[in-house]
Amino acid sequence: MLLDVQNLSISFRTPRGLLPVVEDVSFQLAESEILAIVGESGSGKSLTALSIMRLITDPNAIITGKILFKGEDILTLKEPAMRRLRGGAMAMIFQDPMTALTPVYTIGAQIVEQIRIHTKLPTWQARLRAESLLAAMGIADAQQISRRFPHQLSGGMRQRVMIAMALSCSPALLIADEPTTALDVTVQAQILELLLKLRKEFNSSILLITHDMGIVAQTADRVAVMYAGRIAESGATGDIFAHPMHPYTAGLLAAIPQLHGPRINAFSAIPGAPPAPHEKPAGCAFAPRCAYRIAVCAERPPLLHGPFRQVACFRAGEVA
Amino acid sequence: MTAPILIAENLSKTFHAGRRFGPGGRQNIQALSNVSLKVYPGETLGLVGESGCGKSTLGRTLLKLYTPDAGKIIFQGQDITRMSERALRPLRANMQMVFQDPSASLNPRRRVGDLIAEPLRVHNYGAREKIQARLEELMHLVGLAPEHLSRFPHEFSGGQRQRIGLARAIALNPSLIIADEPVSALDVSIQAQIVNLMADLQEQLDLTYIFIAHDLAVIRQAAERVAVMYLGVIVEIGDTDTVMLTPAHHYTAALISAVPEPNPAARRARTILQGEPPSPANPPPGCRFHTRCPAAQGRCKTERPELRPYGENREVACHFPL
Amino acid sequence: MLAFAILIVIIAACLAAPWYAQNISQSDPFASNLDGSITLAGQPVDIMQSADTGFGVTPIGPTWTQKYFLGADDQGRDVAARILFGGRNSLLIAAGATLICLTLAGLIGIVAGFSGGFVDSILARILDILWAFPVYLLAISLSAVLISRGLKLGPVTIDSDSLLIPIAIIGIVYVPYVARPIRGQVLSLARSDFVLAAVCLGVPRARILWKDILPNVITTLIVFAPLMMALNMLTEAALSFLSIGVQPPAASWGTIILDGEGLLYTRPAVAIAPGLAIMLTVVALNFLGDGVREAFDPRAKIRVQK
Amino acid sequence: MIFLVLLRRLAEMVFVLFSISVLVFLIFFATPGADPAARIAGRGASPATLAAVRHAFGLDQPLPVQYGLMMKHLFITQDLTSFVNPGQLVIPAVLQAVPVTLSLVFGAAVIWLIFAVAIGVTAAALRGSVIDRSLMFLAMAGVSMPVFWLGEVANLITQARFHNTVLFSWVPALGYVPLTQNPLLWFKSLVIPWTVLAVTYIGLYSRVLRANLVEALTEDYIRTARAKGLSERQVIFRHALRMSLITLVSMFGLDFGALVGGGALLIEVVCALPGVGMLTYQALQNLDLPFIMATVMYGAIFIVAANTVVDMLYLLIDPRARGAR
Repeated sequence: MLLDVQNLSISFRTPRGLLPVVEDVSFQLAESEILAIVGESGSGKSLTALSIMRLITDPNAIITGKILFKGEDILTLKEPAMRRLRGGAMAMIFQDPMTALTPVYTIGAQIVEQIRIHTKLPTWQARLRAESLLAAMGIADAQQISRRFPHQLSGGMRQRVMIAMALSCSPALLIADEPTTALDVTVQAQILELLLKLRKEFNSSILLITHDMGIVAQTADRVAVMYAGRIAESGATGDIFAHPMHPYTAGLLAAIPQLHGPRINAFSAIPGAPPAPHEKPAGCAFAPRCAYRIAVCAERPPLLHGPFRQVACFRAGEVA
Repeated sequence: MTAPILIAENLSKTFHAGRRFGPGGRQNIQALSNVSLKVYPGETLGLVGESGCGKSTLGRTLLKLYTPDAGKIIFQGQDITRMSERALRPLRANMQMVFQDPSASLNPRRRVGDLIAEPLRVHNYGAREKIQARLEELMHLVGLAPEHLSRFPHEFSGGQRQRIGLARAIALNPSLIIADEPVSALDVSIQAQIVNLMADLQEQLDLTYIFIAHDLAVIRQAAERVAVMYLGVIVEIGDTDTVMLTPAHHYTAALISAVPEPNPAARRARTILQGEPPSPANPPPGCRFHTRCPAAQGRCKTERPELRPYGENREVACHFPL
Repeated sequence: MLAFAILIVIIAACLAAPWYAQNISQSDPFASNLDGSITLAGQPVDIMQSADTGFGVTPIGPTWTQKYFLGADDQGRDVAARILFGGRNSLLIAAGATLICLTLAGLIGIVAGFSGGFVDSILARILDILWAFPVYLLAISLSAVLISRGLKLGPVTIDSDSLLIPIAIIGIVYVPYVARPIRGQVLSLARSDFVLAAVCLGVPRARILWKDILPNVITTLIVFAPLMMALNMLTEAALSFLSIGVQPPAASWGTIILDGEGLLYTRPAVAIAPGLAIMLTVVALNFLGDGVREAFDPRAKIRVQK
Repeated sequence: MIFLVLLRRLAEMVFVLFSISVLVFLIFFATPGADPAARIAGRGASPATLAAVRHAFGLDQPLPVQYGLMMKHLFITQDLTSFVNPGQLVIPAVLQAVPVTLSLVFGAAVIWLIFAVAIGVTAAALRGSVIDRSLMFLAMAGVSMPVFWLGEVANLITQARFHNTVLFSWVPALGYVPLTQNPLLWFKSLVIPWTVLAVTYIGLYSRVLRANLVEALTEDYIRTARAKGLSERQVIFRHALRMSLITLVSMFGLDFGALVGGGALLIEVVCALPGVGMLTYQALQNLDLPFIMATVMYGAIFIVAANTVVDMLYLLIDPRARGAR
């Protein structure tokens, strides 16, 4: 198992008390697998991803649980050891390629910087490597592009650069946090295609954070659905889409507008809205919006259970 | 066929950015180029395209929030293109707008009741009690409670704020609402609520919508007709089913093919468009799509295709339609 | 909040100046008192003592008692009482200038930003030019001219020793500093979605200005107020120190520092005390400014990291 | 392209300078109630004397002509003379004062930049800590002190009270010694004025730098830099500081220009340095209009030039300013 997250919880100290944002999250990621964590805004999916890189810098954050990377708990690692992992064995690409690159350095310099941190390559070799990486990203005139500044490139190009940078030290784990959300749909298709191709070439596992069920369906091997800081359901992508066992997953899938197939007159919407972190109910966070709600749902949160297919719902078997 | 409620003829709009002798020089961004369309009462016309295609500019120009450089806008039989803001004011009650980001389009310093009452007061709807009654009626229509009137916009969730925006837009019983990406800032489960609410309101109040979105699936479900835009021009316009199921323009086809389908069983090799849209400051000559088009030929580089009828209920701007 | 409390204390103390002069120091801080003497520890002490060098006289140093707490200046006047009186003028000038500056800047910023087009280009151009003009030189030039002759503008006549001159000058020279950001804010507000929404609803421009733009601009002006007042305090002190601000016999903290310059090596308290008063007030104003900005600027609020 | 941009800036400069000269001229020659002839002739001069003075100084001519004459003497023939000390040439006097002011401002700038960057970076790196808060409090105090007062206090300490202690016995008497005459004495005589002048700017710059750094540290590209495996020190110095310095550079250009252009007047007066500010001060004392005109124009030229240099520098240090694609 490349990555084994066990009972991860993240909360923030605030003037109003402790704010639990991620609660008791556990999942595994095998070698060269793509796991998608899918959820709506505020579900805690991005924080989960950042905590794996230990990139939550807020001094008020409290992180508990275990994050085992190649068997080692990275939450207990010393900072220098963590730095060697970051950008080396694990790398991350972010949502907004427009702001994720330092504006005052050239593309090439920024990739070279990363290579030089993690390898002993001299600058000229690092530069060659950066150019060949850019070429591998489908950038035609890599040599030219590496001399450009970020603002001179389009969003899609910048995301390719980000990916090239992330893959520059052949990471075992690539975390992609909403990598295409800021891009147009035709460019999104290019980037997703590229990620799938690179996974094979670099033999990296990918943790894909997204809100788009379409992207999940087209790319992920397995999927974990998050709602209000907890995993509602996880399993193989095909299973989840064919037979959602959590009422939230079922509702979410039904609410997606369909491009193909017949036009329907009304969407099936889930009533209400997800709770804010400070107003989560004591029991299941989805209960107030749930059609399958029973008395016990308001009392305690259901735990994620099951061997391969995991669901956190008291009535998991009954959801059609 | 009934008369169109809104007609746009050959609208063009160019924005200027930068200074002539400033660093980077002066740029002319051609946001709209010869755009024509008709909107019929009671229908929902979808406007779809990628960022920078001019769909929002078109929406705002139709409402005269921007003045077009050329062309004509005829709303309910009146030419409003050169009308002064003062003369336009009574007509404004009949055409409204819903914005993408409700937290930006609602003044954060004013209470919800005050915000929704603004159009009523400006158009002399009536006495205080009459306005109050109307406010409560509106809140009910959009699925909010009357006690929400005394709160500030930031106390609401995104979906609720969009309901407030809708309440304000329908306050004066308009006939046309232009909704600029009304659901793209919302999560999927909330998106559906708002699309449903808009459909309900359309039925109850005889509204006509122009629904602007970048999400083809939303348009597919929300609009009967759709216009696909690329770099400031309409490349294809027609019945949603026709356009989406059997696209005639190569760009429409590529766009549809690029949308990831939420069905893992249907993973397929897609036709992926290469490159990215050229800058609107420097659009290519001829057909604007020819730089990325898989079927482009010599003629496409020089001769701009006009929108021409193609089959039933559809027009396409392509020399070699699918 | 501490800053606010300190300011209140300073203002209260300055307001109590006449009471202090009458009941505590028991001397007229505006009349010279070269021949007087006070009783210190049972001994009569001259206020003006012969200097150690044998030439001239040196005023009494700080007694740390009721009378002549901080000693006397070269006219034998009670420095402590003068500082309280001077503080009134310093605060008044700074506050008055702030009011003028913010009003003018708000007006110019709104007119330029909201009318756009030709009016905007002209106003923006003028602001740019004034921006390039060294503030101190502008203030000094204006002061030098007006202080020497006063101002006669049609029916308005302002005497050369009127406080209105420094107030107006300090108020005007900083207008570009505030007007430029205000113009920028109005420009972006005028393009904001909620103003577009109002246009769409058929709201007349005057009403948009009044209901949607003005409240936002006023908030910004409030944020600017303490910071501008701090800046004005320092400017007033500088002008008065150059003897082109407050004119004698009136006093301000700046003029008292100037009075103390000649006594710097013998009776440093005369110059140091008003300087400390200025510093304390300006620090308090700056901290208050920070506090106000945090209260009004949503960006400064605590953010939960995403 | 670059040539056109430069040309445009140059035209703007000339326009701004022209506007400033008109403004200054109007302030001194056309303010209602202010009659320059009365000032030259002294208070209580007879009408006949006044008329004579007016004629002698060309003040009886229409304002535009007077302005034109003034500008001609100032820039073209460069033989403008003082109203107060007839025969004293203005331009050489100003040129003689320039090195003093430059010495003062240049040294102070070195000090304030070094300290401001050190303090700003330290505070930002330790943001929220006691050290951060104390540094920022000190910085605020520095900004809040009247410069001339600080100068007097410094004089008091180094010239009188503690002059005889080891600490300050090396401080020479107030005044200026040219660098060419005695470099060591030049340095010694300027250390105190440099420090005093730098204090305000250390306060200002360190606060601005800290705020910029703290804001920059929340940016996405900083997260990217951390994700690359850079250490916090590398993140701050290579990425955050580089971005934050861009604003600081433009501030520095303007402040340097303003100081050289006359803003250092107060320090020059307090520390008895015969710089341009001192010249302005003396001219103001006896309202010597040609001198005021000359020093203000000199100041304006410096400030406008600094503005232009900053704009050009921007193109160099911030690639985004060079325009897209």
